[in-house]
Amino acid sequence: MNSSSFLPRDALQSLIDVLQDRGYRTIGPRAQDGAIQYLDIDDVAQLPAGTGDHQSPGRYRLHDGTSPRLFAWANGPQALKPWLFHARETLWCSTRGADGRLSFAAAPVDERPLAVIGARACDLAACHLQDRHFVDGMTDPAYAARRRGLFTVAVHCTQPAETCFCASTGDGPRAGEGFDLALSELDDGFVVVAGSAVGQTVADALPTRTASREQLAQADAEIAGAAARQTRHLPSRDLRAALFARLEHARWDDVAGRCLACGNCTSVCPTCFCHAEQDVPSLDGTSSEHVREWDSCFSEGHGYLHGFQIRPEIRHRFRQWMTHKLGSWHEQYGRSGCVGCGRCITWCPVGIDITVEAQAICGDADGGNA
Amino acid sequence: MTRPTIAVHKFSSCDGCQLAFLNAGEDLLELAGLVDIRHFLEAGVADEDAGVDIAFVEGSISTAEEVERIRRVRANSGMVVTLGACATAGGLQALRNLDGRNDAWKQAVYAQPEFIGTLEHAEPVAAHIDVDFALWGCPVNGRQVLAAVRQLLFGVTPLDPRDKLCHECKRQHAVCVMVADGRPCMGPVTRTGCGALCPRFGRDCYACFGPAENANTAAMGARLDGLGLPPADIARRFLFINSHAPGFLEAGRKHYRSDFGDD
Amino acid sequence: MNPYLPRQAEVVSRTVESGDTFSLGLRLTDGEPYDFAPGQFNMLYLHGCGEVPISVVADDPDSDILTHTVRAVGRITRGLEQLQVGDRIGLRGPYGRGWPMTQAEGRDVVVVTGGLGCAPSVSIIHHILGHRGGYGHLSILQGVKHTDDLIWRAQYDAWAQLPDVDVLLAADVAEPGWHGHVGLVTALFDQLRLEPARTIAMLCGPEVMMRAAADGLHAIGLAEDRIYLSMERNMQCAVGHCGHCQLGGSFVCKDGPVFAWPEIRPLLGTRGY
Amino acid sequence: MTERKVSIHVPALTRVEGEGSLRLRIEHGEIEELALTIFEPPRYFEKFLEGRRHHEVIDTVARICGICPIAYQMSAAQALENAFGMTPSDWVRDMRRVFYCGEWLQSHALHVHLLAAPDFLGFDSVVGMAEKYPDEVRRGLRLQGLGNRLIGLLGARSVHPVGARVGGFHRAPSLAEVDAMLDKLRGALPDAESLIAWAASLPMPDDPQDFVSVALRHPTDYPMTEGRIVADNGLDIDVADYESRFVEEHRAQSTALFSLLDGQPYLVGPLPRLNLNLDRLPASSRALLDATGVRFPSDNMFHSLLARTIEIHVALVEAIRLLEDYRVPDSPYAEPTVMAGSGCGATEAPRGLLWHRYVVDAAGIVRGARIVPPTSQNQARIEVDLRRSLLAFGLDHADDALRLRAETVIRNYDPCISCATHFLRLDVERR
Ligand SMILES: Cc1cc2nc3c(=O)[nH]c(=O)nc-3n(C[C@H](O)[C@H](O)[C@H](O)COP(=O)(O)OP(=O)(O)OC[C@H]3O[C@@H](n4cnc5c(N)ncnc54)[C@H](O)[C@@H]3O)c2cc1C
Ligand code: SF4
Ligand code: SF4
Ligand code: SF4
Repeated sequence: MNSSSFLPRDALQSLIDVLQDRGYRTIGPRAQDGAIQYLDIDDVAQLPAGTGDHQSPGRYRLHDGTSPRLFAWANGPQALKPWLFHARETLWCSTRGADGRLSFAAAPVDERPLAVIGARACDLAACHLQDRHFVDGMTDPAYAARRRGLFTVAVHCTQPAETCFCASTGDGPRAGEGFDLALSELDDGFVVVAGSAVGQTVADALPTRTASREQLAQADAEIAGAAARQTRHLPSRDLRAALFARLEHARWDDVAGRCLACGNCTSVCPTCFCHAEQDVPSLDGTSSEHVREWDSCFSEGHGYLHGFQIRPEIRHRFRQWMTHKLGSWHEQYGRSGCVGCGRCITWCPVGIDITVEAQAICGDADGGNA
Repeated sequence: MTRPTIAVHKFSSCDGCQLAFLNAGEDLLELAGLVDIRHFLEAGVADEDAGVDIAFVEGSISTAEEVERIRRVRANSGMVVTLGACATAGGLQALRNLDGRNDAWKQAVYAQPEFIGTLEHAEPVAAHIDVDFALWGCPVNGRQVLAAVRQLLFGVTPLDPRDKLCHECKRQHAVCVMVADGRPCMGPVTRTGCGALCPRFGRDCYACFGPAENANTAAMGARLDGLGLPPADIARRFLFINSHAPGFLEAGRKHYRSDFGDD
Repeated sequence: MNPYLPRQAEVVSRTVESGDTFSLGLRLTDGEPYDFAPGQFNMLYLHGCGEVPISVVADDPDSDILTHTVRAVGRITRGLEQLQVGDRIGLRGPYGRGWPMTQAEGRDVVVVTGGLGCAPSVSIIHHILGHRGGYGHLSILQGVKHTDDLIWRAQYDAWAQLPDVDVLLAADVAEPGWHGHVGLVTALFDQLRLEPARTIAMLCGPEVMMRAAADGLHAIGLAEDRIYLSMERNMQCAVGHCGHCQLGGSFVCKDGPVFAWPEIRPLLGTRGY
Repeated sequence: MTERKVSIHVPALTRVEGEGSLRLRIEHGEIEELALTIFEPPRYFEKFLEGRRHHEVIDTVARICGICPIAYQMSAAQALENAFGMTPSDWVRDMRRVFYCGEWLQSHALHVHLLAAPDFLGFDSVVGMAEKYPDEVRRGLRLQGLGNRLIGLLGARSVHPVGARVGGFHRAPSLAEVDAMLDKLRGALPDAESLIAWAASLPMPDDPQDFVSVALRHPTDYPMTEGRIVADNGLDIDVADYESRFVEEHRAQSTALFSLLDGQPYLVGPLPRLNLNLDRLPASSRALLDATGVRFPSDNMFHSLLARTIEIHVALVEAIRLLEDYRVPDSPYAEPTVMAGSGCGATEAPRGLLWHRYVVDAAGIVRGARIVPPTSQNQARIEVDLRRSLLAFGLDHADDALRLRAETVIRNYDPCISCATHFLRLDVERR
């Protein structure tokens, strides 16, 4: 499983073909509407050749380049989450007969297996966290079915954005585990490593040759370089004690003055799992779909009790988000809920930076154990 | 079983919100079977003073006659539901309320302004009577209207989504036009309801659904400033379709100089 | 198994308890077993409208009727209020960690409730009375804003007649003829007949009241970890997925709703949690 | 003959967009008073535009009318582009026509089925009509719904769509979306065809009258978004010259404004459009028209309804033709080069010619605006028609019959009162 092979660039189409032959719907990165998005792909020509990105707090721009590389960008607004944990989905349907009796039926799940090409280390780590939430313990049937059918082709990241800090959270830029195949992109092709038995069978079906020592060395060097180029980091991997000791820190008010409470950070975060449920009945009222959709701790409904709002002010909502993500997540899943993808920094319309805020609130914390 | 009775009343408006019913297609016929429509001029049913369970009101109140008529609607209706930005927040025509421009315009426009029977302000329905439920949007979203009708028929208060548009924008997988294109999108202070139409069409939201709950208009104004918008333009972002909605009016006034001049 | 799917239940009885409070007796129609522990709750589903978490007040040991006492406060609960006998709703559950009935065995039990907090705690009383030998002295303290809000008066009177049971009632505002205390329920602690060292307390009601009660009970000698509170948070899924009910690292729906005081003490009363 | 004194007041006209009322006083067989009153309060749109940037105009003017927002958006875009001296690309012009086809479909289908047809079949409203004519009503709702969807393709929603902008559109639909739309449009052709035959078979009053038809005329196409302004009295002018021949006038005893061509009432809308552009009909629409046996040009105002059904077919045929050649452009719009100037625009709203003029300064800020909607242009004509239609009908008919006839005449113009009430120069006299 660990032997490395090399897939020449002009043979990459074979990967899509093999996966499609095996019944997978193939998803990969495409530059659309000004961002790298994971969408259906059939042809390598649809991949964003030469496209790169500039990201900074509250700003994202794609740019064209001359490089032949297809994965020379840092992650876009979303990756795996929308494909597994759908933004909106019917859970079940209630039907009322003429006699007033109700019957309930679970919504059908599209079980067609999905192969995602180009997943990043941070996204795989996030996926692992969402598995803990939606599969371990009480199992969400739709998520679990899609997860079972998921085939991931990771591409180790060599082009971190200015907003990335996965090296500091320990989740990247090298995809360590949880993939079926992992690719390292070089100018002339890809070093291929299988990470699972199914991955190996796919790798075996590709027209690869043995990877050279130089190719392997260059691949490693590029990943290491990517880690070294990251400038952002969190003060510590475990900020639970530090954060909860500083619930009245003045910085919460400061950030609340800037925060729009628009929920973009939670929507793009690959680990955020909050969702709300509501009924969508037919006009005649005989049937009703019980639908869930992404929600956010920045929304009014999140902390609403009849006649009472647990988190009335933006300061409470931002604090809930950050103390959960970087703090109480440890209690729930044994680690922080942040995988360092930097999305919440880039896609915050006002550029609020979780690493800066964490530093401001916990910067003086002694390894987070203060 | 008697069917609930409804009425659709029109005040100062463009008629677009009533179309939520007339554009409903097959649902319109279905609705006609579920409720008893007592007054809806555009659909050909006229009984202005019919007593009804639910009255939908389109349009803002801008003449003395309308003030008197909306009071009658209140008296004749079990529930009053405002339909759209004009009825709920004054709508676009409430722009005339700003800085007494109504009088200036009346003078400029009419040869005999004393005969123009308009009030100084175009006001939301709730400025004159109690409103039981408000549907926002210019125009309202037809699906939302029918969903509200359905909940009322179930005997339950409709849902009142007040979250920021960004939540929905992300659910729709639209790429943020502010972050990726530098557009002055009002999504972060605008309530959901439309389905994030503008960002999905690659353009900035202009807040036709009115202010969201807990809208941080100060931070929004600062962001628009950061995008290079002059103060008058920032003011106009707030003072457009829902200029008289709480939050937007104050935010707009903060940036507003006079007469929207460029400065 | 789809954990979100409700089962059909039929409304078999409907009782008005007070102006805005009513009880629904529900019977599951699928004939499948249903077991719950005191303090657990169900998600009740009103067709086409939505779901709300409601505690199971009691199950009648002689029938398969599940009683839920609901205060009509908003969308769904006001909708539930309109249900009539024979109507159908959806029900799924039971959910959550209930009252520490095992830990309470052999001990004196004090139940302090405020407002409709009495509903989730009736099951404690039923359980103790049903296993009378297993528990010590039982003190029942209930506080309400106004005497009109007090439901189940006859029930309290009946309990008060039982041996080894004290019932103490308090109302902030009392109508003439009220024999209970006028003021906060916590003021009744001086009248408690209990052995602090062997007592366990179970609290349910508004958070401020529970905090005051926990402090008061601790002050008269109850150990912190013998004080239990039932928490309320927004719940959409009830199985720890939707994230709404989080209180720090706890999911109230599955780690609670009943917590030992020390588990939640650091955040209890912190605005925003 | 008639010695009775009749006073009919229809306080609120039903089945017209917006609210208006009709006052009719007949004494000794003579019409003593006849006034169509618009009591929609003025909404000052032109004033709202002053001081706004050019790109805000499109979203603003849509709000003049919820029934024909696209007409307002397209006339405004054209006028502003004109002021900036820019010509939109062929793609943009084609898509504007498609967009407009959606509005014609939607508005005409709404008017024919929900507003006008009940008159001819003896129903108060479409709800009653649906019981007896369910298939016809459903066909109408389908066509109307399709129009809304076609608008949505380019505008995201059908009322106050958000897709249009100066220089083009904010977004180009994908090929997949266009293909799906094409299927629906093609599938609707049989509906449109049977609709025309049905409309021709409706019992219509035979009521010839004299009127001047005014419409746009395009060198090759049935007029919609572009053309010169022509009339059957020989008028043939550039859109920019509109104000030299068309003058808005105020008359006593009315609160509304009358637009006159060389001092005379005139007619805009589907009937004049068809009368003046028979040779521009797509061949298949022309064949359907001929098959009805109704002779055009027609001087029967009631043939407006038939003309609308023909235009529904035209809209389908045109949208199909334009979308069959669809390609995704590099950019769906061109950024205008802002400069000081003034520009006019005119398009054929479902109800007729809609004319705009804007003055912008060097920063692209609107300094002046003038909008002449179709309803104000037809105002004078409606009163003339009412007077003579009622006389022709016979004033000795019962009140209810007179009222119904009067309402039918008015509804036949499909007046859009919301549009008409942003009038700016309005002199009011009361006695
Ligand atoms: C574990 C638990 C047990 C409960 N037991 C009872 C009981 O026995 N009797 C009783 O009357 N009430 C009980 N409640 C409170 C009851 O769930 C709320 O009153 C109810 O959800 C309000 O819903 P609504 O739609 O009527 O109100 P609205 O104010 O219209 O609320 C709208 C939505 O907000 C959410 N929401 C609002 N208030 C609450 C709340 N307090 N808790 C959770 N979600 C909320 C719900 O999703 C609800 O659908 C319990 C709550 C919890 C968490
Ligand atoms: S908190 Fe921010 S950086 Fe961390 S995983 Fe979520 S989106 Fe990425
Ligand atoms: S495009 Fe607008 S609505 Fe969407 S996320 Fe960005 S700021 Fe929010
Ligand atoms: S995105 Fe904004 S402006 Fe556009 S339709 Fe929605 S609320 Fe209205």
